Amino acid sequence: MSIPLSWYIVFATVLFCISIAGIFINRKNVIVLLMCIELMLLAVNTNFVAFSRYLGNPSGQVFVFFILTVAAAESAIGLAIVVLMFRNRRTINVDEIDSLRY
Amino acid sequence: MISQNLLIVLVGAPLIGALIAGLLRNRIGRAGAAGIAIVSVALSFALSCIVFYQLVWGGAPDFNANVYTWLEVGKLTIGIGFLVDRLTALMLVTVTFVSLMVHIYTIGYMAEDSGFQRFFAYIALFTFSMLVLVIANNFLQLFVGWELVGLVSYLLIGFWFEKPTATFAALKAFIVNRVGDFGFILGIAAVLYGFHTLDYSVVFAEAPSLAGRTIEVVGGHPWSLATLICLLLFVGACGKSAQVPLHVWLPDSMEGPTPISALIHAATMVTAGIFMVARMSPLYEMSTTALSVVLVVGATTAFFMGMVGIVQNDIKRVIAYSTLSQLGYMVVALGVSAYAAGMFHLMTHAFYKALLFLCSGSVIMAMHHGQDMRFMGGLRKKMPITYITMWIGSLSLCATPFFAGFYSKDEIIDAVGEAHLVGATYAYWCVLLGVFVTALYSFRLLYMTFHGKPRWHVEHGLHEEEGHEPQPGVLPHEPKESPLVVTVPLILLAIPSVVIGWWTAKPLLFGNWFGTSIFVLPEHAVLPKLAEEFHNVWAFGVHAFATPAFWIAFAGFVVATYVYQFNPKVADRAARMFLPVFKVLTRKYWVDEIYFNLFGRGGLKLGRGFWKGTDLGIFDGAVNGAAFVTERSSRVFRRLQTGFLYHYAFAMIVGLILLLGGLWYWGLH
Amino acid sequence: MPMNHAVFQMVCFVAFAVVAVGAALAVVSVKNTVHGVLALVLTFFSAACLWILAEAEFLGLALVVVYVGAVMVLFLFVVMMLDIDLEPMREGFIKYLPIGIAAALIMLVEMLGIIGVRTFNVPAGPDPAGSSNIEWLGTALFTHFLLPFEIAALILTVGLVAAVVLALRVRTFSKHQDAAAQSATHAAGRLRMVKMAAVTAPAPAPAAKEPQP
Amino acid sequence: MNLSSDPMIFALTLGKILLIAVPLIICVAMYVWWERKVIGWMHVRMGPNKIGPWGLLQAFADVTKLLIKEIIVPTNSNRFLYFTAPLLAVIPALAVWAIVPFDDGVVLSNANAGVLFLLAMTSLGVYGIILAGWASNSRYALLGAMRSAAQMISYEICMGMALVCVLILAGSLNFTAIVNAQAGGKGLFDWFWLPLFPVFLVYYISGVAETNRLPFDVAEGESEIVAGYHVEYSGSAFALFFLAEYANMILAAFLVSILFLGGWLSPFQGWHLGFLSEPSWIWLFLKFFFFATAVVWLRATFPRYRYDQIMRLGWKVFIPISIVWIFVAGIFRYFNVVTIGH
Repeated sequence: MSIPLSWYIVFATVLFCISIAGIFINRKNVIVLLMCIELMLLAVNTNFVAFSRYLGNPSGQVFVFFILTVAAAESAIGLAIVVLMFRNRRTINVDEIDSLRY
Repeated sequence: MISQNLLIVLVGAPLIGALIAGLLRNRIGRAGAAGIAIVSVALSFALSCIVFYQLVWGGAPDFNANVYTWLEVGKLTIGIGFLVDRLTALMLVTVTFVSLMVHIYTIGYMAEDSGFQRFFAYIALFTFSMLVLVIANNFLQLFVGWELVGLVSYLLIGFWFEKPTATFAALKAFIVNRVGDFGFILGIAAVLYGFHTLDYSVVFAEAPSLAGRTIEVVGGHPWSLATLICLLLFVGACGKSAQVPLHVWLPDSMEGPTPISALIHAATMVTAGIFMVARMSPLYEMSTTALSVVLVVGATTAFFMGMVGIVQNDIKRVIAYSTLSQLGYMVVALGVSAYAAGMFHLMTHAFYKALLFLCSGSVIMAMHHGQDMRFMGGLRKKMPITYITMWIGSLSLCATPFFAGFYSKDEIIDAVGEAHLVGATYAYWCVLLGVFVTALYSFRLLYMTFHGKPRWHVEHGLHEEEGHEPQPGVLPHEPKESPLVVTVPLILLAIPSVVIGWWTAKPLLFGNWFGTSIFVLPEHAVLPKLAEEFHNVWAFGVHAFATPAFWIAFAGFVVATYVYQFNPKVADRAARMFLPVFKVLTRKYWVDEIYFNLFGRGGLKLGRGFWKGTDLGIFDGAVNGAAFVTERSSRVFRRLQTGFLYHYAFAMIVGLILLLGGLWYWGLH
Repeated sequence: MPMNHAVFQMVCFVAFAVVAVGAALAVVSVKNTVHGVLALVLTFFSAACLWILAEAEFLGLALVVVYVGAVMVLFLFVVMMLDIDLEPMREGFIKYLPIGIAAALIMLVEMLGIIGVRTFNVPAGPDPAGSSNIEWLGTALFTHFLLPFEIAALILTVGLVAAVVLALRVRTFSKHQDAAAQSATHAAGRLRMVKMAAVTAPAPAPAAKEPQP
Repeated sequence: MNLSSDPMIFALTLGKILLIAVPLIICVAMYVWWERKVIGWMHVRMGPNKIGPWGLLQAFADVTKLLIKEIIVPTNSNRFLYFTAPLLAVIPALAVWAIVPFDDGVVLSNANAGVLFLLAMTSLGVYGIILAGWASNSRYALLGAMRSAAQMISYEICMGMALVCVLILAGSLNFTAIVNAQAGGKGLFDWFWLPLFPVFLVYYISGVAETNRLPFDVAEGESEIVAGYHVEYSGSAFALFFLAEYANMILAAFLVSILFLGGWLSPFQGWHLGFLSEPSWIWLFLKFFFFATAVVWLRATFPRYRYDQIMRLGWKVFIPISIVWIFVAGIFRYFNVVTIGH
């Protein structure tokens, strides 16, 4: 294994920050927001994988496995909600989803 | 070797039976429910016999293993396990046999009841609970079984829940048992404190180390840990085995159907306390104080509860007080370290007391659910089998020589005579006079029920009137002998009530039959002393005619015969003459009244005080005040809740940035 | 010139990382959401390659199977099938761009400051003894993590059911075939045989009595 | 990763890839010819017989025609995706072959995670189809893509489940190891088709369904939606879809042979019949040929399913069967009912 751990960390950090920027600038589109969250999870998972490899401990990869599972369930439900929302309100614009406001 | 799977089936079969009979009761019908419950209990009985045979004659070693790890908390591991030694095996056979008899009897007794299937589910569940209790190999499992039998007992006492008295009695039994269980669980906690484990084998092996240990529950007053543990556990035993002062629930529990009174409140559940103390013998041997307390409590119960039995008119209540008295005898035996005698009496008592209850149930059926003895009499000719078997049961109860009850009870009296504990003299007089009392109420019951002239009469066509309040002593038709499902268990129970002592007395009492499962310190051992005078059961029986106990019992018989058979007016005159005593007895020493006024009313007053003062004033004030403050402040804060996702995300990210910055600035250590 | 094994791996890493970062930038910046989804697919694919470079073959391939093969297809479906007006979605893109970039940069600096520098020159741990990554992971998963594994299965099932329940729409007014009902039919349900007497008295013909007009 | 250390090895690997890809493409062409021939015989007609001996060169002529045709891009379509889609279809279809073994040790990459790689690559195929349908800006194409994608995803699940059965028995994700696990002394009764018979059928039928072949070809049902997701494609772009589909069919036939019928193992293994009992790539190709022909046979025999029937078959019949059989396979493995390897 010749790639330094820091490379993975830097890569994951960059990915994470891109997704944060994405959340800021695409603040109205629920689907892009969901995709940004997936991107964040990917960054986190990359860290887990890299650390797991460098520590020689499988727990990190097992965690990634579980995160993948939960994230898959999460996006399935999230998209179902988006579909439902679109069906009922004909929009997925975050600006118009404010019925929970005080 | 005893197979673990066999034990699992043994314990589990009644549970399965109970579940099927209970959950599928409408699907499988009355016959199905009864069948499945009886088959499951019969299976348990058969397997118990196999276990008993393997253990006693087959040379199998004691079985002690965890079957399943229930939970692990820190270093404490609690499993579900089985400990089968001779003590357990004896209980297994007794419990399953009596239970099986009661199951069969129930077919007849409950035949017209709408809760037939429910009843079978309950008694099968009870059998399961009792098996869990006796087969446990650790304190927590014992407690689980303990609570389960308490629960089923509650359900069964309140079986006819339309009757207010039944629900009241069920509640009473439940609450009184809670008091005992509270002590019991504190005892378990004390065991955990003292030994850091709840496993029997470890605790018993380390029991001698308790000797000098003390604990300061109240600062500055060191208490002996052994005494504390034993007394707390004995509080539990008092609750379950209905010893003074926690005896009040047992007579009331007669509101339940008669098979239950036989199974739970005479033969099995109430003996759980006896079994528990015998099981804990290595602990009790460490504390003479505890043994003295046990002795005095048992002796008090044995004599004074028997006295109450003399003045009762309800046939089942007479037997209930008799049960209390006999339980007192067992506890006395435990108190003088004659655990084997206590267990022996437990076994013989299980047979003859179940027999007596079932007989009384048979009589009650004949009297169309009338239980008052003042309206009975002259049933001898009408129901011969019940008559004979009840006589056998009573003779056994009164310790007539050569009957099963004789060997156990006489041995207890002798053992008390040999003991030198504090309170032993008091206990000796109690148990000795108790014999007189026993004979008196037993024969009173027999005479009032079966002999003399009928005090009932028949009015035909009573059934047709709807909503008719049955008058005591008025029957719709002639009383007749009960059907076979009722009489056969009577006969089957009558046989051991007579003969079981002939073979078991010697090994159980003197033959060190229980081996390692019961531990007695040499200086406490009274049974070996008696063993020196013991030759064989026949000589023992003949010897009885030379003991005071027999003649006292005979005196009781004579008095009862004179008063209730030949000269009933004497009874009324005696009642007038000894009016204060009579009143004390009919009011049962005012224990119920005291409890009711002290705990019931007092608790109510206390509760009202808390409600008015503490709850409404302080707590409600605090809660309402908090709500008020919340409501006012949230009117301001809810402005923050814009409802826009990105505002929340923004807040989160800002927070994250601040957190990371702080972490970076102050560093990770 | 023969290429060093280590150098080749580093070249691969840089290549995949650059692609992944570029694709991630595309995800957050492209106009068309379909393109965004495809860019995200590319990000995942490159990240999977990076994981495989870190000898996490199983997770790399699982990432492709789960995300690229399933989750992103789902995204694609939703994006394609919902008739979304994209214009209002882009409002404020330029306005918030500086804030977004600033926040991202601050985070980047902070995170690198906290963890990045500590990880430089960390030597790799020992290779997991002899076995392949899959066995390594499998052993851990099915021994120490068996209960979490089963719970994860449960979560997936719940997610499945939840997604179905949420998105299921019973169209009450549309006409459709009910295959179950079709195949459950039999002759008795369609045709009723009525037993009648073979001969009946002829009904009196009222018309005959009326005179013909 | 050793391919990096020496340019020679690099070149060698490239050569190996060509050695697989080129025959595969030729095989696709021959498969088309063989399909038309067989169906012709079944219909009692000649089939292609004009170009080359027995019409052998017919397929090549068709390919040449396709390649020199103009590609027409529909108006208002998404041009970038329109051209990306066929590539996305064909690349995974070719990439899978990296892990398909042809004989013991004759494989481009003897990866440990071969089966996972297979799953990953086959799950990518759906992109080409969805994008093609969506980018074409055509109702027919979109409907065809929807149907096709839904069908592929559905049947991928039961294929995956069936694969799990094989994995449980073989205890490996490596194809060579899976084949070797089927070796033994009982001839063809040592292969996995016997203990896994239901999932063997499920796998084969799902393979047919996943490649959208008759009787599961509603995605391109001519009577309903003309030709499915590639209705707007022409020329070489269409040729790529065509290539991908036939490569996938060939792959499915190969995989059935490898996973359930012992790959290159002889059906007479262990029976001491001389060279007949020896493992050889010829066996693998015979098995493959049988299953490839059976696909054609199915096409000539069965009428088309209705769409809801296809989905019901996949979800309500195949998936339950394969889930149940996972348990059965687990029991087989736990109690050593099936002997694994020698």
